[in-house]
Amino acid sequence: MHYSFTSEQAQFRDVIRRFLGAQSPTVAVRQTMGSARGWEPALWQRLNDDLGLAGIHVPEALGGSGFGHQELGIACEELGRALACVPYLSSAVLATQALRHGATPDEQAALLPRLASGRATATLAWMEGPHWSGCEDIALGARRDGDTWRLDGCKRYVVDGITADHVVVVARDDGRDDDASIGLYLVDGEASGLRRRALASIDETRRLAELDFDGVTAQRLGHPGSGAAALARTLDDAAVALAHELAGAAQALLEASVEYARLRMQFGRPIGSFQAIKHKCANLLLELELAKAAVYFAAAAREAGDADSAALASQAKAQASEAALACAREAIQIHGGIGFTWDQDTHLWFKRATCAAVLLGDAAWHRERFLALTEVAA
Amino acid sequence: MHYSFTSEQAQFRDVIRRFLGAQSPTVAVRQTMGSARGWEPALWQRLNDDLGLAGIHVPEALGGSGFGHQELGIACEELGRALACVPYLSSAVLATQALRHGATPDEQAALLPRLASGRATATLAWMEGPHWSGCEDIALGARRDGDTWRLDGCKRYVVDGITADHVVVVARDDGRDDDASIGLYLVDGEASGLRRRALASIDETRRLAELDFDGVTAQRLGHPGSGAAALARTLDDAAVALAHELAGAAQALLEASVEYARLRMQFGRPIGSFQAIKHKCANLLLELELAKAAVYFAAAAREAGDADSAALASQAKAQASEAALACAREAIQIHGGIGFTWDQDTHLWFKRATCAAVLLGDAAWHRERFLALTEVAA
Amino acid sequence: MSDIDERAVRAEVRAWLEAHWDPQRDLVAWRGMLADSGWGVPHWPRAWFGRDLPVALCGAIEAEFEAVGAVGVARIGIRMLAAATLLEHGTDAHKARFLRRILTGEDTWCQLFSEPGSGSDLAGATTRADFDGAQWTVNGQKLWTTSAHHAEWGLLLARTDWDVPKHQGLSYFVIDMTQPGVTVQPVKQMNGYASFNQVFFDDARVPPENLVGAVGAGWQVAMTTLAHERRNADALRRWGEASTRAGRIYDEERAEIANVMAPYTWYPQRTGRVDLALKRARETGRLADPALRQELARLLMLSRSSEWLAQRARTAREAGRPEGPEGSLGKLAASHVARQAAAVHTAISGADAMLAGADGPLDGLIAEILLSVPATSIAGGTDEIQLNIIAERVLGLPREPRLDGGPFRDVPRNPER
Amino acid sequence: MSDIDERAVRAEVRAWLEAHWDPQRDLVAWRGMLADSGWGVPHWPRAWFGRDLPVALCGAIEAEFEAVGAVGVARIGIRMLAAATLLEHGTDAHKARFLRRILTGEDTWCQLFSEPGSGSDLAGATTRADFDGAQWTVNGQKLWTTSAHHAEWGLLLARTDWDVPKHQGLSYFVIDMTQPGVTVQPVKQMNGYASFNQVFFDDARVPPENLVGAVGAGWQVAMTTLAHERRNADALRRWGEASTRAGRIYDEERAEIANVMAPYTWYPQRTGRVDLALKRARETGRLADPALRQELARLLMLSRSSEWLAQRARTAREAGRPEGPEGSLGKLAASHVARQAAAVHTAISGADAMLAGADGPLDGLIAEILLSVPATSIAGGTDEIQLNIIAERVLGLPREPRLDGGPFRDVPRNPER
Repeated sequence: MHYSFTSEQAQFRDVIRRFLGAQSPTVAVRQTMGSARGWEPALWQRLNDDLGLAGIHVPEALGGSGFGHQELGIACEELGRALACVPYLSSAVLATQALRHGATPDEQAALLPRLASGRATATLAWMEGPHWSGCEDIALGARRDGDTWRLDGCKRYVVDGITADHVVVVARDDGRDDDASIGLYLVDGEASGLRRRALASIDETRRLAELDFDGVTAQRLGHPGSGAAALARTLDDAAVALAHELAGAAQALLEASVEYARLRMQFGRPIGSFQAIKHKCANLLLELELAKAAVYFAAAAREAGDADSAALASQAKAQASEAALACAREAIQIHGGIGFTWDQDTHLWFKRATCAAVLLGDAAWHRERFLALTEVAA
Repeated sequence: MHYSFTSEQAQFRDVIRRFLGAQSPTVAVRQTMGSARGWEPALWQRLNDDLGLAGIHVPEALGGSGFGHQELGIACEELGRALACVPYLSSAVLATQALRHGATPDEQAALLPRLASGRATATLAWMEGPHWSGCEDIALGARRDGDTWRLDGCKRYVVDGITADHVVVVARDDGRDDDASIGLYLVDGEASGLRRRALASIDETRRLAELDFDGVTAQRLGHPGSGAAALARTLDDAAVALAHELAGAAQALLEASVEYARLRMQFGRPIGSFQAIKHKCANLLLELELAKAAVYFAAAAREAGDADSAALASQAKAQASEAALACAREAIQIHGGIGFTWDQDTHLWFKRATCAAVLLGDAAWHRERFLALTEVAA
Repeated sequence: MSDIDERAVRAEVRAWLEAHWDPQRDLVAWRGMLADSGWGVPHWPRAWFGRDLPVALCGAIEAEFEAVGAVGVARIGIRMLAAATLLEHGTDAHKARFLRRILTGEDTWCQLFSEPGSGSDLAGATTRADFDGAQWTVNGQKLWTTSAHHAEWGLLLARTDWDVPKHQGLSYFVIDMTQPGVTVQPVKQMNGYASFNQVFFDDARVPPENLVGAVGAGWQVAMTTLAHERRNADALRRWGEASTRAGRIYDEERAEIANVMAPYTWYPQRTGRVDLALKRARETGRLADPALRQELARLLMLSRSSEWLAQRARTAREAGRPEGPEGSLGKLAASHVARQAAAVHTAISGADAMLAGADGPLDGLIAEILLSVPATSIAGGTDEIQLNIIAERVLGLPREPRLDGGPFRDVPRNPER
Repeated sequence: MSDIDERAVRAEVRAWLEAHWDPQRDLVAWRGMLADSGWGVPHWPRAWFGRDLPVALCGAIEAEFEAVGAVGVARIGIRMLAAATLLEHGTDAHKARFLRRILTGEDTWCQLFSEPGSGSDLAGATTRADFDGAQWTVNGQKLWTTSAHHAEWGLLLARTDWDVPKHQGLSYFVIDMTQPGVTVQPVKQMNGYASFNQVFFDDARVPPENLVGAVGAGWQVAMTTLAHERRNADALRRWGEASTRAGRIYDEERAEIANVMAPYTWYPQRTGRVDLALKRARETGRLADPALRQELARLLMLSRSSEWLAQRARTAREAGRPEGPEGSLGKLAASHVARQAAAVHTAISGADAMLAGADGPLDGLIAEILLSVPATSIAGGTDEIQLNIIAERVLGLPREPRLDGGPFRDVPRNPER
């Protein structure tokens, strides 16, 4: 298999990059990240009205543009590059993919068009503790109450959990402990019994929340027993999307560092003429290019439905997160003292890289998973 | 606790260094490593007659000089620096310490004086498979035969196993599988039923052997049930000794690299004036100095009989082996093409570092052991 | 020195303290007595508030102070660097005017060396001082100045000659920080704190008698300050620990320490808080993870080795042997420790590593650690500069060819802001 | 190009092969037919044994050869670099004299660029060629010359002017390797093999007509050779795989390949044999070790990513886009793969990693891997040189200031041996 981009895909990337360059420069990012909501509805709506971003990978019949994982990846990469504050990962990736993998056609038709158009946002609540090892971690319980269901328990690290109009919740049928008891449930963001509390994050450009469920009314999604598989596919999609974001962030960091090293003078010469800096940048480029190869390949594999696409998702997330952390650390180092000041932009990406590295599993976790999957396949 | 060297210790180091510089330059090392025996009896005898090296740490009553672990470490460091081909690790460290920890006073008095004077050599045979996890790996069996014992089984990776006059063998009483059944047994190198086969090693300066025991007559050493503890102490002593050797090898590699980088011209300047080379050397110095701190501290702790000296032994071995590998790899890199030619000396230390890194457990194994011991202590 | 010396000195200071020490005394008054007696800085010259005693005896004298709980002279902040520099390069007038008030804590000092355009390349400073025959006029901008916002005096490195090579065109001044031509602004860091200031000079004035050393000799004078900065780094940490005793003089000292140490708020995290790692790993159950165990072992080994290395350097220093550039090894090791500690704390915390403030692990301390790491390998001289120092001064590798050796006017440099 | 072109060309070559291919033919005779027909190197000019076809079509033509099992022209070793250089810079006389015998395999070539004193700094060569009006006399020493021991001709870079900057004082020659003034000695490597030679010139002779390009233009000519060396690295590996078919002509080709490839004996290990790692880990039971699993996963990810990166470069090349210095990324990645593979193989093998030859794991292959690793980051241009290339040509970072720009005579250099 190969990966490559068509000229249409390259053009799509250019359009997003130009749009975000104009609409979401870091001065705007700083403003939005300091706001109460944490993301900018006007920007979100233009991203969707003008570029159709939230539905880029959603079938046309469901209100989307009908493209695939590679276009989704391009969107994520550019959003990560610009650090745009919008509920893309939460709504367009996590919730949208959870619905596509786990909801019935009717349920999808009822909700996806509004998510694809950006008129509503949603998120996925799956984690409860700080380390995810699989469905066995799910304790939040669902109990039948006539025609509907009620949820009791707590979810944490819910991306954009405060602002989401809808929350897809991963819960367990009362009293059972196998994977077949895992289901997806749809909850209204304003439902009674749902207490949403903001969690302060190092990365102010992406908000997190803790959601407490106290007998919250929920709609059960999809067919019984399908929740665990739907969740697994969703998390792999999200890992690949987040890996794209990280690749975009790393690229932005490296470019800024190279630019700074070209201009900054010390000892009568640009610091970029010193091998210490040159070789640092070259090593970062290598690490980033290797990561990008894995990321693009993973997207192509998901699009093709390849058997090893789960292993590739883990590889992409592991490599992209380490490349982004390395670029972030060294970007500050190359900028020197100015690099750790608030007014210089580098720390914004540093914080994104720091948080995204552990969101959806850290590199060591993904390496172990990659090997377990590869081992079986080999 | 502190570590430091007295002026007597510093002088001792100088004497050995000057001696080996004169008596065991690499041209002599190359000659000896190509010889059938693999080590040089004349050099060995002078090391012992003139410097008392084999018995430096052996009590005077047993024919030694009565010094301790720090002096033993200095000797090992200088031997590693010079890559001298002598059976020091096998006879003066492994076998001597096994006897000191595991033999009765009478047994020690019978054998140690000859080992301490270098008139006889011995070795320790404990490993059977390539990965050591502890006494549970010992399968070689000892069975009582009247007043004596008979051994059946196979030992591998026996250092200087072909030439040793005596072999201290770690064996298990027939039919039992607890640590109390582990004992040390003394076997004559020429005993009937003992088949010794040389194993080709990457490091031609230290010979390895496989020993096959077919009903070999052996003398049981020490008190029943004390073998496992004696072996553990011996292996920790040996790990610290080998760590010293590796620190010495790393020091030799770094010094040679710096010297070469100072002289070698490319692009009209010494390559040592390029930051790529300067920073590489500086980073190696840091890694080596950190490792040396651990190594010296470990020796001082063993001398003092500190409770954490087993954890320190693992730390010393882990850090010294990684520092030596890094110095070896980068020494070749700094020397460029000439660095991987046979006629240039760097590969001799590279091969020593490669083999010593896995002898007595690799760095990952020692890290895990260090943490397990530290965890209990904390 | 022999044990007899130490015993005699200990007896003498003990007697003096018995006669004079009183925790109810006013802090400045007490320190004035200390300065005048020579027991506050016994290794200084007799002529200037000291007793000409060897540095190696200071520990014993400090121990006697601690035994009775006696407060010492003011030592934290930049003041001791100012004092050491003036002792070596200042005139008698300088010493008479400044030293006593340094020791009593009445004056606070700051160091004005770094600039936005010259960080690693300190000698490339472009803040200018021009002499009109009567006084010096200073214009320019300094950066990374700790404590400038409450300093009475600044140690200023400024360019006085643009037509000679850069190290030869600098002069060293004591500048009044309270004058109108000096503006101090805090610099907010990525972790939200402001440990440093930037200082703007707009026609600020320096009288001719405030020149330290000769015109053009500023670089040599600054070297003295920097050497003491490196030497004092350890001690500063110790001096910054306030006594917990009760009493008016202790309250005053605690207030002083709190004031001076405030900008260093993120400094405690600089080592990555290795001490917490094993405990956190056990408490979170992550100690069972074998991959994490490898990284944790690496961290603990690295951290211990660094301490032993530092200990060895300290022993050498205490034995009176020259310290040399081995300090760079320790600084570099600290960067590695901090980075590895951040990695380990992240792995222990999992998704909790994203959380800051009260929501974060240990009430936000882990987030602080993660955000403070990048500064470790920059502040006080970047890792790259340390590597150069080690390569050239420890290993003896050749210097890089210089491109900035000519008249400073012609040296390519950053545009003024 | 369109599919119709490819179909037509495929039909044409198929027809020609049908008419001429016969595995019982003599190898040289068959290759002579190939050269004369233009089907052996169809992308070469019509005037010189080619058919002026685009490179992109060569794959299709090769496929037709493979389909009937037809042997191609001689391609392995240095010969194709010689041919490419002569095609671009040689005179018609050079082409007429050398090209056909290159294709038939009658002549073997070697490359004489590197010297003991100039490895990374190729343009710092000090082997000299002096012209006496009638012929050139060559003195000096070359190193890292593969196949010099059985080469008829050498591509020689020698200094002809010592009074101009170093890149301008070099000239490029074809030298007869079989003359008395040329001595070839093998260089034994740390792994015991001798893949390279050193070549000594003692008043060796080169006739004036063997100069390639102008006097003083040797560096530009050498650049052509080196560009093709990088480009051919991939292909060389493919060409080095002998056919397994039976028949006289295949035997002859196998013998040729065995002869030329012998010096590359350690090359198969250069990638660290990642393919063996997972299998070995499983068979030894070491796959259960979680710390090892992390390292193994790193290795597999690194290796796969490198392949995908190389694939992308290859796709670009096949699409006719310029290759650029991205090859340096691949070379650098290969060093990382090799190093990580050595670490993983060591961890898998444990104490067995010490053993070599028949006693060692996989009959000594693991030992081979461990000993071959250091060469990966040196041979063909050190990692440091690759990092410079990437920094300057991909990222656009500024060059370092040059100290060797003046007349070569005055440039500091290594003492002659």
